[in-house]
Amino acid sequence: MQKIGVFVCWCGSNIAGTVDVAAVAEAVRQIPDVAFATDYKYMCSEQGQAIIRQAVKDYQLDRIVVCSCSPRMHEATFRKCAESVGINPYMVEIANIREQCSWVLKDKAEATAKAIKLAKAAIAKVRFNTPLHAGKSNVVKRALVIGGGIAGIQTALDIAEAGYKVDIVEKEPTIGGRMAQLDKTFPTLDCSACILTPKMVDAAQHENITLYTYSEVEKVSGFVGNFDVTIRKKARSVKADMCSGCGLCTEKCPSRKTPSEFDMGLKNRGAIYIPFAQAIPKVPVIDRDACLKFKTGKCGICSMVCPCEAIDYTQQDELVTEKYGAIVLATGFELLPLDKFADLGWGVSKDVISSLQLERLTNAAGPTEGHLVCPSSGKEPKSVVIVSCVGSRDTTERGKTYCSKICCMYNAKHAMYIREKYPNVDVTVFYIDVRTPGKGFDEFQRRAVEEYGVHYVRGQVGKVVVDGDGKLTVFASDLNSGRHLMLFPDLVVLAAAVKPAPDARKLATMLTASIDNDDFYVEAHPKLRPVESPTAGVFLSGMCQGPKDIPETVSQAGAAAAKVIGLLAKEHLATNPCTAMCQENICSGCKTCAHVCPYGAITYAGKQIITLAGTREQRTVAVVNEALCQGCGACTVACPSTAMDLKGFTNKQILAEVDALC
Amino acid sequence: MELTDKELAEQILHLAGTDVKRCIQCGRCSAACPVGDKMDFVPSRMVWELVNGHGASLIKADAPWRCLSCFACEQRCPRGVSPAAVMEAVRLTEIRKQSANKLAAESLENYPADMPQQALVAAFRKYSK
Amino acid sequence: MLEQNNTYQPKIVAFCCNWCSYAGADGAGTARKHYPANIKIIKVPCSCRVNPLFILRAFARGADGVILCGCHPGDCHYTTGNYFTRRRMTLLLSMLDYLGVAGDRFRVEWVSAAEGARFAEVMNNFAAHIAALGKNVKLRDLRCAK
Amino acid sequence: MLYNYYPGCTLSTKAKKLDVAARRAADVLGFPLVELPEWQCCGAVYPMAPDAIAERLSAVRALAAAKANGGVLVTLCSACHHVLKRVNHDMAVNEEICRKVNNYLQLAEPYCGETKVLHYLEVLRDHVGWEKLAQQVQHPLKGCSIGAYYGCLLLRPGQVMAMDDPECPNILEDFIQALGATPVKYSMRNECCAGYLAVTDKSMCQRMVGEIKSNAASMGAKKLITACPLCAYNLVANDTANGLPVQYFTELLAEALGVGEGGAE
Repeated sequence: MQKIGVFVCWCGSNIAGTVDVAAVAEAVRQIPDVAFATDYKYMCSEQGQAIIRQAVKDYQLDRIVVCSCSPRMHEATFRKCAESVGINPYMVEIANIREQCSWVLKDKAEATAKAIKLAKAAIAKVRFNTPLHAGKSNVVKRALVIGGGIAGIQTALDIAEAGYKVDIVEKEPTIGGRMAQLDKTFPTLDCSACILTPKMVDAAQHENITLYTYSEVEKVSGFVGNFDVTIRKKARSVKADMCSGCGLCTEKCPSRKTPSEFDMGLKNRGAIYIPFAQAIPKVPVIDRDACLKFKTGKCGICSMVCPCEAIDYTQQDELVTEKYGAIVLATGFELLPLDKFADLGWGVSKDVISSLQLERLTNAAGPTEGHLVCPSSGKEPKSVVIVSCVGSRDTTERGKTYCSKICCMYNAKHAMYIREKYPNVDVTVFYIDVRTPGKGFDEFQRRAVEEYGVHYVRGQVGKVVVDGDGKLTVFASDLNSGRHLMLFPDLVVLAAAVKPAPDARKLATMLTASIDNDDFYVEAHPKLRPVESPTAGVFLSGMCQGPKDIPETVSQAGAAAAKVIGLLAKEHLATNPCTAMCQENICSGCKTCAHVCPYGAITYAGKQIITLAGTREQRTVAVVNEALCQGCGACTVACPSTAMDLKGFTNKQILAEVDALC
Repeated sequence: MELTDKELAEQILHLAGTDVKRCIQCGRCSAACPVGDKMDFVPSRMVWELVNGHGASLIKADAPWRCLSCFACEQRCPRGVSPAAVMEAVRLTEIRKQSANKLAAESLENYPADMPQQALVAAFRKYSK
Repeated sequence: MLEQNNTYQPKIVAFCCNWCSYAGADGAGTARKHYPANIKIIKVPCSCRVNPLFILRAFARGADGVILCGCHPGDCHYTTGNYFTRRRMTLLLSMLDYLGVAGDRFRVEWVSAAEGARFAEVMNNFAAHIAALGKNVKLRDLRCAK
Repeated sequence: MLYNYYPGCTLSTKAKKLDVAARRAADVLGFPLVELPEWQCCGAVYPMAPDAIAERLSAVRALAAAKANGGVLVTLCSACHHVLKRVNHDMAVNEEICRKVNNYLQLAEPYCGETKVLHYLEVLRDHVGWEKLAQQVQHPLKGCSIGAYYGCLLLRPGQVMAMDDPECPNILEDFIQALGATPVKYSMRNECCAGYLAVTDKSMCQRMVGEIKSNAASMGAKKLITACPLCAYNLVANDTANGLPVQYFTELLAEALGVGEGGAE
């Protein structure tokens, strides 16, 4: 006879507030084979686990059902607890009576009835549980970081420092990311390049770090500890090992019509270009869509002027395959395209610019060498309007529902840049709320108002009218006074919402990492596992997980690195024991299962079988490689003779649940 | 029977048919309103009064009679709220009352002959029963 | 057992894949999005683990509706699992009427881990749909009735 | 395809120019307009209140008539287009309004927003095509700098009207281009002309018209075109600024196609 113990958790009032937990325990106590049932305030706590351990000893339990929160939360906890008293961890089942019951229902009687049903289903399943033993797989001691901005660089440096090999894949010709474009950083107003470029150099020179710039991840297969990744190194048309980085080619290139991505279109670049002076690697790349040589066959000036003979028009993309134990996503962000905001003058006047464009305009290394000018006229502005929340907190089709988090601080920073250098320029910031949580942040914003004399107006801009002479008229509201304002600034800065980099979704599909409706990567747990993706072995760093500023990004990058190091430090990983298994006596060797297996985990072998009739027979049957099988169960349904079953989710177990629920 | 402030607000809310709770008081509607400077209650204030159940102050407001129903407020609202519908609801609450017309039929003669009837129909629809 | 009073409560079984839909259900819980108590979830590793026989068993045992939820096509944790599901269930759907179960008592939906609110919405829709269909009675062959 | 046509009351009287030119041009371009029999005034303003059922009836009658006759309804006046398009949208998405209206009208077949409401400009863009229109032009309006005045009702709310980007429309500019003239884009082209304030607040009308016209003139427009009789009226009658001439877009079209002369007055 089986001895099942049932433990009903109150989860404080989270469950007990809606479910009569004592009634659940009482109801299941009546079921045959249930040797013990009780309820307790916090089953996951040390005391709660002690109750389980004691009950196992007192009642010689061999199976455990915990009615509590989602198994995604505490299944591992209760399995460990069972193991500590000699019960195989896979003899534990969880009935999810919190997320699926108490949290979605209000009526106590209804919730209690549902909780009892769920408990009964878990009991029905656990009767058919069998002890399972995890296998082992090795761990490749190398990590891949996708994205070479501050998040990726920091993660890579931390992993490399711990002694593991790391590769950074960056799609742009240089590492550095968005931070390289910034002038200064809040709340200290220290120069962005001064703190970033040394890190870029460190990454480039670190013996454990390999940089793949101008490269993209093409294909990913495998699983935690054993990912196989194909990287496409796009043809630079320049031999990196021969180039000295002198930049002569970029100066002489006659094609000058392509807007510089790095300078946010405020300046044009050549077809052969190095994004910025401190680029790493400092090797130019030919933009083949813009290059005259590639378009018309005529030109070739860069090749003629190159003193190192590094130009190679015939270079091809190169595919590199490498094995990794862990993958970190650090794909960063971009600004929301503002095409739909013509009412704010975007696309209508050159003097309506985005925040990143302002960073370039104030940056000493930018297109104007740090002189703040109106792009239309090249003249210094006399007054500037900054508009917050453009596309943020916007539930319509033209915006993003979330708060972009960094804008309130950078708006204050931008206002300070301007007032610091040009005390005569008037700066007005329109805001909905000023959100400045963070160390020294609110003080920073107040300094903008109190010391720098920036006007902050609670209200928004409704329309920016552009006149024939380029004059801007801003219609705005001042909600505190109820006034309707008309301003005549020379420059309008739109603090556009941030959004994940456009290839985030493609990578999510490749890695089967979860992604939310806004294309931010989803973390395994919003509070307790913030730098891990639900997909084992995939970690998250920086803006690709959600809006965050540089200090937060750097700390998250470190956290992701710590998780990677923890993984790479392991010699072996316990594999999921819930793998497919073949009941050889009914397998006909038809090979249907092998065709549907996405992992190539099923092969065939001749074996001596004891048939259902009790005779011995030599037969070809399916053999599951448990190291490769990931336990999806596709084969179990494909098998025409139901010989394939999935451990932990056997046909019997699932049917028992169905029967218990219906 | 006189309606309380709250009941009045509920009635207006029902007529407006827009979810004013979504409003974050950003003020874009007020900024976008072409006649906002002539309103005693700017559009965002109208919405705010309704969110907080101040029906009586909405009825007293002059703003709905200035509103053009040009939908700039609704179009530019980042939250999908329609202040224009709130204006309309207040107008309707008034003009549906007995003899509360804001525009007398007799005044018709005073308008220029070339004024399109579209203007007159619209104005009478907005200002009278 | 007591006869169910006034409001008819259909019995619904939901199969949810571990990676997307089950997490979506957790999301619905975390966001306190209500859906009817009569929907009970069975966790499977992937929607492709669901044998059509499980669904038929549920109907045979008196379920009024069965819903199968997986990751959105292209987002399967096992890369291709939900493609198998899509094909298999299309086939099952075409046979349900023949097997004596009204075809629209079974539904396949894709719900991602991030779609807690959508999970509740999908469940509420399905529950309303099944409630409108009423109790599950075996379809009879109309030719025999004549 | 059969193009049912809803002229609306102003086009039958004070804005005949808008109507007559449109019909002539449509004949030339191969989409003759068939006027709906017994249409009624749309009410000029969209009834926003969800309980305003009676105010929606005349629009629904026109929509249902078009449904029975091919399912396409072409409009010209911005206000009519706004009312018909939005009421049609209500009938399609708002079950309660749809039910109440149908209960009241008791049509042979319930109407639930099936008719496709097209503005004349949409027919030009999507059915005729700018290129084909350009080929048909007899008298290209070369050297003419024309500002399109959209006003408010044609484009907003963008999600329902779904004609063009409500903040940066192009359809009239493309139209002007197709006729061989030079379109002039200006910021105020989608701001309200003051509409029915013409009846109650002339000074406000003058201010708003002034803002629009001076913005257009500053960008180099020598003429404005519009699709709305009320806009056309306000832009002329309440102009104290610059006397920029105003025409209906269909007048311009007929002129370019060579069917403009002798328009009924």
